[in-house]
Amino acid sequence: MDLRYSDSDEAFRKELREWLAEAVPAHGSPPDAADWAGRRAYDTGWQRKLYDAGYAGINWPKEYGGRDASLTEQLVYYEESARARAPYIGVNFVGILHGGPTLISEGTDVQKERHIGPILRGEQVWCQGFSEPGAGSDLAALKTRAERDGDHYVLNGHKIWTSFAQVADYCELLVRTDPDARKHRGISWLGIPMGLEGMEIRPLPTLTGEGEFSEVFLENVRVPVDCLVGAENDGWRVTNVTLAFERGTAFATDMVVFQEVMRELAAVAKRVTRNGAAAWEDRSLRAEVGHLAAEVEAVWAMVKYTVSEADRTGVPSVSASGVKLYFTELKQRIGETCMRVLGRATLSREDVDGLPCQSFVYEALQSLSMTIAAGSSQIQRNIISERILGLPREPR
Amino acid sequence: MDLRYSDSDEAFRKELREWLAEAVPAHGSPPDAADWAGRRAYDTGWQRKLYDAGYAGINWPKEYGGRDASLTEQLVYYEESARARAPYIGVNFVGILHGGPTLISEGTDVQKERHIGPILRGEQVWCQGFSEPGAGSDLAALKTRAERDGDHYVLNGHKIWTSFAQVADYCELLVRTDPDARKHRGISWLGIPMGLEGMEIRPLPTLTGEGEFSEVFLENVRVPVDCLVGAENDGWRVTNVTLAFERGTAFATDMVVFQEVMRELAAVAKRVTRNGAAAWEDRSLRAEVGHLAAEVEAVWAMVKYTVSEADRTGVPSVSASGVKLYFTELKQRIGETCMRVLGRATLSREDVDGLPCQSFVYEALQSLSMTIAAGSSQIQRNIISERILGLPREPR
Amino acid sequence: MDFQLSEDQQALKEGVRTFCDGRISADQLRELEKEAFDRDLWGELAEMGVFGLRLPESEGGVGLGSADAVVVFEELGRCLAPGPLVWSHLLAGRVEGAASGECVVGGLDLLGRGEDPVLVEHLAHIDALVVLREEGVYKVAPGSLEGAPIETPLDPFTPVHHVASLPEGECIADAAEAAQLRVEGAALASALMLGIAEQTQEMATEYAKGREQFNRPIGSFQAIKHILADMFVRQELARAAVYAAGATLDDPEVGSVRRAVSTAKLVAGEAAMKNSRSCVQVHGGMGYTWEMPVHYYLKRTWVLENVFGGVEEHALQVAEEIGERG
Amino acid sequence: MDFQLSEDQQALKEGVRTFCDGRISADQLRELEKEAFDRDLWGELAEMGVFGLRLPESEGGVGLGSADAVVVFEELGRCLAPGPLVWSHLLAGRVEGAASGECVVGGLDLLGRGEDPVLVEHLAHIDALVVLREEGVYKVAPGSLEGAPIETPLDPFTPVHHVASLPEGECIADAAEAAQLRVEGAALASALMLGIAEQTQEMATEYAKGREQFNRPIGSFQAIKHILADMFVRQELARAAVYAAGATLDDPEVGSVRRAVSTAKLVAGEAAMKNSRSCVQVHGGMGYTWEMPVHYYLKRTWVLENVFGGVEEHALQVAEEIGERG
Repeated sequence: MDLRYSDSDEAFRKELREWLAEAVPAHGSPPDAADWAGRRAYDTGWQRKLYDAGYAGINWPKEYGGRDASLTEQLVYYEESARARAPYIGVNFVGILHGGPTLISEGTDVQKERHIGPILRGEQVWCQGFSEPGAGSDLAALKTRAERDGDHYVLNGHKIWTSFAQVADYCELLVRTDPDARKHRGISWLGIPMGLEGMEIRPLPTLTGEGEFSEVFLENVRVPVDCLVGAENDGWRVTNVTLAFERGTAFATDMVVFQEVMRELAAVAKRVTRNGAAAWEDRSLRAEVGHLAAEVEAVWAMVKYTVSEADRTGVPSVSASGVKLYFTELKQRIGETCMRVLGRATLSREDVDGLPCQSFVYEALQSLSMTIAAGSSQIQRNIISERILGLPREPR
Repeated sequence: MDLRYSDSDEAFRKELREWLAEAVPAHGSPPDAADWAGRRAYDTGWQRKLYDAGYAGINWPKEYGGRDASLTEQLVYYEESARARAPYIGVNFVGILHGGPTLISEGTDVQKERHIGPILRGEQVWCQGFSEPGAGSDLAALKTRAERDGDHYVLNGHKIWTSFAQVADYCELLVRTDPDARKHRGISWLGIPMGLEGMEIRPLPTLTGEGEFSEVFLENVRVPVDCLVGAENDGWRVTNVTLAFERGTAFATDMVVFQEVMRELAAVAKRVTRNGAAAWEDRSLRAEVGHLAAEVEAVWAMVKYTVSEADRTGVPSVSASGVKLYFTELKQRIGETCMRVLGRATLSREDVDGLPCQSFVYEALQSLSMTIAAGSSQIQRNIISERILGLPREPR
Repeated sequence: MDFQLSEDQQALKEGVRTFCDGRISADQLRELEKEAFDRDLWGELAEMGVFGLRLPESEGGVGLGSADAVVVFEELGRCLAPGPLVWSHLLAGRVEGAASGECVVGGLDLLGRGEDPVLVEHLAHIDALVVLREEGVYKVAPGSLEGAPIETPLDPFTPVHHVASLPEGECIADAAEAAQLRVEGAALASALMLGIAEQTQEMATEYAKGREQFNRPIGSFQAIKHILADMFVRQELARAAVYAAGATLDDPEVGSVRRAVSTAKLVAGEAAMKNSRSCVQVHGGMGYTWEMPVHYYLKRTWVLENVFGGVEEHALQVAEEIGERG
Repeated sequence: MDFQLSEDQQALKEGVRTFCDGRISADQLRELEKEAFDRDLWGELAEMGVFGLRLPESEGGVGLGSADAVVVFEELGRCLAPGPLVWSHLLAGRVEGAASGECVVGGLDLLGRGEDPVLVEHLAHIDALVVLREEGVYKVAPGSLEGAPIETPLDPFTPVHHVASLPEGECIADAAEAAQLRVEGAALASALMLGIAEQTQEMATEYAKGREQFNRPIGSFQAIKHILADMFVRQELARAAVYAAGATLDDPEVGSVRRAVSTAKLVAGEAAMKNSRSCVQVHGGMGYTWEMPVHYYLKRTWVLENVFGGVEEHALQVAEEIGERG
């Protein structure tokens, strides 16, 4: 039981930290949230720099141009990126963390040739077409149809929660290829180009006011059969293989950021006045912030525990669901505390008098999605109780 | 919308308060918890005094010797009794609040003659034989058999959570008279004498260390058929009629007591030292106690709201489940705060240095039963969501 | 004691509900998002008596009490009626034209506040601004304020200006009245939050009945059922506390006004906050969209939690009374 | 970084577990209820190295570290091993005979305490009493204390005396060592609570699989499932925090020792408290009996929450570090 990073991990950290110290300021400030072209350029530009420096595809196998970093090196990478406030993965998210790994594992040589390199170099942006209005928690209930017509599939359906659809070149799309099979059995995984005839993108603003999600409507969209990744009707398995790539590191960046948020919260509490003194003078508030900070620290320890386990066994730890469940609810509690400390200043979503209203309110609002997306808290509890604790399934 | 008690309610309050001011001190201190004969004498003696003064069976119809008080008068009764620290209903609980009302509603003239007066005068003590080891939340799954043999039933089974069995004269017993009927349909309600051959009482100490509950084992116990109350196999309905008697006042005494507990907690917090000053000097603790006190106040308002509704409509308010659910969990939270304020003194269950360890620790422990007994919190949430909100039942 | 709505109160409540359903529906609200204020609607609310509700009939008001007012504000909270409702109601009779709706009165509560940035709500829409200070109630001409509008307020229906300098204004009532207005304001804000708690519970329940996943309405899953049951209980608790605050304001002999009002603010605030959060969760992804009005409720709750005293202040208020008698 | 048990640690853990299963089972524990101490058992624990675990082999100890100690105490917590385990372990090497079990060492932590009544645990069973004061570590002869036994202690296995007068005793270590012992004590108490969190989770899960109501195992109801899932997550979180505290004590360069230990005490305390409460609830009526050992866990948790710093103190400790860097 050893929390000390190895010499080689520390060497990697040093080298990365030095590179980030120059590269991050040189990359400039991110463009306005509504400037989609600018955002694509900014995010993919950073991806290209990572690539040139040898930090792209941190968890991808070397043979595909990735770094194939150990899980501890990945943690170091996330720590240092967060500390240096490096640009987020942004529009590269689906390609680097999901579509790319899926193609590496399941794609044909032609498919790999077409996508892997471009994704890694920031030349090809992907989006995700999984959820549907009627298929959220119950993803396998998806209804978007792909009917074979010669060497094409004809697509009809309606996808939702597609992020970065506006700027994506390709979409990983789950479709139903066998409507008669049991629901998990008739699904296929396609990697299709965007901008095809019959495809309509409609923005879906969230309660934060942001517009990075869209709905995608497909009406008789024709795609060549060679978009199929893996076998036809084997899409459910294909979807799940990529999950192993992350092996518990999914929230690493976020947690490092939140260690920083706790310090910022303390700093704000020292500045705002309550009852004639700095809010931070109040023991109760300090205790509350300290308790939350301890939970962030503990969940970060849990990530390390999980990662060490995955490093040993090569499979993701069962605790990953627990990390997700705990951390997302913790973020909401932290958001509430941040709102309360700012008090009436939160009526503004722009910084006033130097108080971080913009980021605190945004985090509090954004955290609402965390217990819903990627498996709601309720679904996580089902998974933990049934798959880990072995409790009987409910009668259906 | 009027919270003011009527003149006649206030007149009743005045008269009762005066009576209690003399009667309570005159009744002396309660005996030791382990002294069962003493407890019976103390509790039934108090019941007799209530009877003589015209305060027995506060919610019973006049024709049966009760006071038939309005629901607001009942609230006044509970308020004043709690304020005067009058003896609890104790061993009379089942007879006065459950068995008696059931017999009034469903008993034959002979049964009424045999039980009603004696219960009211504190001459007859009842206990409850409902729960079984395999029938808790799912009470209707009870298995204790009553087989007809001439003009007797022969009883075999095992009851649990029977309070005051040691000192009871009679037991309200739920038995299965038709094992072939669907589970709610084959149950009968009997009022049987205690101390019969084949009946064994085994104490069941609780985690508070108290022994007021027992298990009752029945082996070929013969009781005359005239113990049957209501029709054979109609016991489930018979069981439920008595619930209407309380119409939302079940926790009234407890809530008045807890308003007092909050004041006592504040007093204790003024006495104990934390961080070099009285604990009460700490804003955070004061805010916590104030918040809990506000919740006690609110739930007391909810009782009044519920009682007013029942007064108008004559049926219990749907909110009674809500009162139960909220108040029992609130009691646990208050218990936790009391434990924390006492700190290390809670290692003792006897008062030390004048701190109320005995009562605070007892309340904290006892509160654990509140979310389990009489319909667990989980069952209450099912009731609220299905019966009030109309949500669909789960598939079975 | 009859702690239920009287027939008149029932009729009043239904009247306001009917008006709101027809005039401030979710769709109509969405259209107001840009402007956050509708002068015509304001006039109609005035005509219905929302502002002059507690003003004696002799002064052109409706002559009702606080118990009636909380019922009206419960309904206004339910539909998220926009504008400085509480302030205009509080100042009816004290500021000319407030009751009739001709003068839209906004307010700023500086009592018990630290040195937070001064954010004034609805500054662009009000004709008079009232400031509660330790010394009394002050009336300030909105035009005399130097302030910059905040482009993205937290609540789309509660625009705010960041004010750099606030003139003292004209004293229109003394310190005791300032304190009393604040207590009444807290009670009315609680009533608005009660409405939010109820509406979010009902929206979530309806959604859970209709939305199917895994071939069942999600409302048939215990996990969802129990969330909804807790929402229901919080709403019932909040209603009892808010009505008790109203009744106690009308008849202070039945209890401590400050304690009843602080209890209402705490309990209704918690109900609104937790219910609107739960409402998002039960709606799943749809609850996270801008299009579904769920988020409006949470945002409004945050606004209401920050007027007329926050959680800690009211909890300490109750503690003070408990401690005195301890 | 390899934040998993080494093979040696795994073997150590299993060894302790096997011992506890055979020697401190629920039935055996119940028999100890009257006396709350078993000198033979103490000797066996000593022989297994529980007390001398971190003492160098040259001094007759096992020569292991804090990371190993938390694993051992996790298992001791699981089975509610009675006696002043933490104190005797902490004082091994400082008090003659502590490591070998010949001298049973109890303790009293007066650091950061108010003027609470002085309650000394296990006074009748200990051969030496150690007191942590601001000025240092003091050794007191248990017989020199004037105190009355409490007939009904909170935890049946933690008898206490109420002490009226506490002699100063002999100073055996300085203030810095007193502070260090307290930090180590907090880590070990956390480990005991981790064991409680795990054991209560497992007991509740087993019960939920076997107990049927409404013709189904109660563990098939989502309401119960989700309680158990939360218990599991709290246990996992607590384990990570407690192991991190152990590893950080061994190698302070990997992080702040105080912060890691305070985090462990907070998180493991919450896990033990909530899990033992949930364990009662899942067991229903049976959980409320004395006979089922469920209540022992909650009661022990209350005891452990009140040694080596409570929730507020540790939360403030973490806040202090956060604030410094803020």
